[in-house]
Amino acid sequence: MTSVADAVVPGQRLGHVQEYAPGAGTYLHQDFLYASVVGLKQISQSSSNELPTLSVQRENSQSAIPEIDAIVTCKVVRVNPRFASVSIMVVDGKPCTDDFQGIIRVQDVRATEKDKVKIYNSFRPGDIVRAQVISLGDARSYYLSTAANEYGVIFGTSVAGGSLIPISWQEMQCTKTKIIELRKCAKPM
Amino acid sequence: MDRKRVAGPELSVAPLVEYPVDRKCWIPQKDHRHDASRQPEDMRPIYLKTGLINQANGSAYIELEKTKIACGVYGPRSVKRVGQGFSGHGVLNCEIKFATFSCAKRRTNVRDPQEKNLSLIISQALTPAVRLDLLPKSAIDVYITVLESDGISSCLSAAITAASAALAHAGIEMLDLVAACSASYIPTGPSITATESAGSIASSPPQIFMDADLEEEKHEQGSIVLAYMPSRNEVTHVLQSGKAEGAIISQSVEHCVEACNKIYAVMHHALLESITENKSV
Amino acid sequence: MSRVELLSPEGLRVDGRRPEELRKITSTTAVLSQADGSAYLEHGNTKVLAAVYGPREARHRALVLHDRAILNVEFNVAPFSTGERRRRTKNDKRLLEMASFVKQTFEPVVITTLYPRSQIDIYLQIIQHDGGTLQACINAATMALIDAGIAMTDYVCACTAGWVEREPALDLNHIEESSDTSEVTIAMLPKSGKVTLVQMESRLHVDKLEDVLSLAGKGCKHIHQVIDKTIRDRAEELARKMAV
Amino acid sequence: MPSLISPAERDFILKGIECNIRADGRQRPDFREVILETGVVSQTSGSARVRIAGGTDILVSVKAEIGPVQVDPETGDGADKGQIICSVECAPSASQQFEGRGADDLNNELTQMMTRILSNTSATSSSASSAAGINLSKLCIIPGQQCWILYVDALVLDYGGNLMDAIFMGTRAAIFDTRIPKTEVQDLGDGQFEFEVLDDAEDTDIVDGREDMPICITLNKIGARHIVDASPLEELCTEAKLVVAVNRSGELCGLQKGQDGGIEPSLLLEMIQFGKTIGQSLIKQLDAMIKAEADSDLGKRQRGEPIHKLGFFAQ
Repeated sequence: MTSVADAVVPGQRLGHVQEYAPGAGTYLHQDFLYASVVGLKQISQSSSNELPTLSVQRENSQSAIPEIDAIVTCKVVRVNPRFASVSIMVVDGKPCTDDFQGIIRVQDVRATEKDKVKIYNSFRPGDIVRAQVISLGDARSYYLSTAANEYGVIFGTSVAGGSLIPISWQEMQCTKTKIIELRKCAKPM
Repeated sequence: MDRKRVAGPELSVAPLVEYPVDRKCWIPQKDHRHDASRQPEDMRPIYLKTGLINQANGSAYIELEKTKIACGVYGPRSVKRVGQGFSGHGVLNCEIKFATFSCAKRRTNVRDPQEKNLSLIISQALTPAVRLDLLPKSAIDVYITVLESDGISSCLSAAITAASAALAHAGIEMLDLVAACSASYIPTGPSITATESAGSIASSPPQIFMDADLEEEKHEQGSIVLAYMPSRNEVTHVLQSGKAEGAIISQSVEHCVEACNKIYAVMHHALLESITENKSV
Repeated sequence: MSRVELLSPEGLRVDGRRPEELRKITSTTAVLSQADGSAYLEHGNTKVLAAVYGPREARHRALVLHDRAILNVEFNVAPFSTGERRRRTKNDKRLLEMASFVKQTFEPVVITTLYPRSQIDIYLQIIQHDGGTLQACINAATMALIDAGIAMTDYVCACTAGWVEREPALDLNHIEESSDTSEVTIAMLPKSGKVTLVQMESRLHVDKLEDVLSLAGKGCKHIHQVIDKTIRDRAEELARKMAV
Repeated sequence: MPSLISPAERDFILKGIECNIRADGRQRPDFREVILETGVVSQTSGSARVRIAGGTDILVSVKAEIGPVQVDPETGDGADKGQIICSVECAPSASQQFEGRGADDLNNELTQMMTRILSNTSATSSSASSAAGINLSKLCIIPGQQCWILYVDALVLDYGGNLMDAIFMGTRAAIFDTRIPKTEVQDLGDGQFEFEVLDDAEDTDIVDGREDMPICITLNKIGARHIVDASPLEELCTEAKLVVAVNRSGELCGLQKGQDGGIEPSLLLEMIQFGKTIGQSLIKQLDAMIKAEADSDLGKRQRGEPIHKLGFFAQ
């Protein structure tokens, strides 16, 4: 159980660099570790030889923002032959207060046979997609990729309005009409 | 007439407000302040509380007797203004708004140049403390509303303090908290009147009054606002106006730094309090 | 209001000029460090600064023309330029109109097809106003464009002329302009004699028009000589510097 | 006006400043050459043009106009005072970024800073004691009714760094050049006044207290050092800048930090002191320049020679 004595505020000095390794919510300035968020101080011993990691558990976590390699859950907004535009709603399991724009370019949809990919046969507007951030992109949108088994559509609705269930890595079936639609499906995790 | 506002009933009566009995004019004297209980180096008591605006990611409310300011922090969120190009750093947007009823003279709803300028000053004062390098392509919006103003300098310093507490409350990574403080130089002497002091330089050095209120500000010769990161020992903003000797400036900078350390303790306390409150819920 | 005597019995105008006389024109180029080309021109008491940027990437992608450059003209009037201090907003209709006149004047002259998909900006700053701003702006812009090395088929020289009381007069000043005289501004390519702009906002009898126009044309020729000299002097100076 | 700087260039400037050598060969406390002329725009009460070698080119005009006095409703001050109204405008000729509304933010920032230091009624002070040294009471014509309003307009024609200092040098010179017509007030009895502006170009008033006008020095903190009169590239490397306004007797008339960096308190005090020293010597230089120009004009006038201003043709 942590006590209030472990509560720290930004700028508070936590220890010397020779004692601890800096973790989340801390920063290093002239050989000393300082807290950078309000929260509770935590010390975790990872392995025997390394320094214990000192981190600050945020009290009031800031809204998530996408960063490179983060796994995001997003909704397809519109598609065109070159890319699918999505709005990112969840980053690494943390919801965003405000949607971020992202695009999945045609060459980032899958890892093999990239030249045969048709965006229209991979995503449709309204699909919920799991993807990885590959670049911060341009001024407007983040660049995402679904080029791995576990990334792709995780939820979608068919033309008839029924929900789709995956039957192979590139096919999904409507529960109502049994019509098969093409998608880049995510492997269940 | 302002059509956007709901006008009062046609037959309205002026509210019955009890004015303090002694509205006598305060004349600056050595070691004698408008608020007689304060010493020249004393600040007004500060009430600071975080987390009062639920909609915001972080918020703070500050009260220094008659100065009352609320502040909300939203974000980080994606930059709305397209056309600025890619930026590896986040942006801190600050906006201060004086409520229409906050000053003796009614303020308008549109942002005036003074508010724009104060907004710029506040964002300059806070930017060194926020780790914007961790927030590429994002923006943090800080909205400050002045509910009641008792002197512009003290308003500005209270706004910076409150905004910094609100940023910390929002869980945004910061290098340090920013505390801000104001001081006024007021010419003191038995026979100085306003007209004389305007024309000639007062013979005795002016007295430094920390955290001056409106009544004191009316008599001031100059004022300084200093924003400071106490544990980093860095000044993030300084704004001085009015004529003063170099010695007075250095003295007041020192006084302000000292006062900021005291304000830091209050901020520290307020933020820790918000943690314990969350724990108990 | 008593009418100002615009023409004395001896046939001299308010500032002592003869009717067919121009005010003194002095000019120089390359006055600014940031701009690609710039010029400063004093036409009597009217003082104008012109800056040219470009050809450069167009600011707004929607405006890009794939086969030629677009011209963009912006007008700015200093608040102290007129007798009474007055602030002009950026989208003052009068200024926008002036800007579009200048733009239309230069569009046929600048060889825009050489710079496809780009933009050429002409910024005009009026520092002092004493009548004939449009002509001064066009002349200054010509010099700035030449200074920027932008290809043009010819100089553009502009001049105003008007009907003052009983005879045509060249190059009206502020007093003459503001006392209800009809005034014509023309911009001309001096080599070919072609006219790229004619602007008149007041009433003038059709019989008098030809006199006024031919006078303005003469003025343009004269202005051409003056600015051509400045440009040649500049070029020679530059050549000398490069030779050293 | 460049808006981006490469890491290599930044490093070059940073290390140079550390060794006290700047890209243009100056040392840290050196100013570039300043060219100052007065009386360049004939339609104004006073004007000046300031150029800093390397680009910055600013035209400042002062226009005196008659207007009603402004009385502060809270303090009742100002009934017997004239006003100074400042504005700064960056022309697009200075930089392509100033096109359209691009300069609005910069204009506002510079205008507010100028207003704060010169008329000292905005932002942080409600007091009417003029920090600018100008005796505002002398600008009043009829107390409570009419006064002279000095409109100070600065027009940035070209950008080569260090705008603020140049604007203040120009303003000081323009105020020195300003001549205000004399007025004659007639008392019509029962509180009624009438006044007449005397139309004599030779017999005019100067602005009282103009010698006490401050100038400002912008100190740019780059690395652990600070420099004056930064070039545009140096401005891009600046972490924090400090504007110090100082008058000829060494009194500070304003102080403002700009940009997004912090300064240690000890360095801050050092910078203030430094700015004060530099500012005082710069005022001496400027005064000498203004005086030399005025003397030569006077000499020419006495000899009956035409006064030829360098005008815009001096390169």
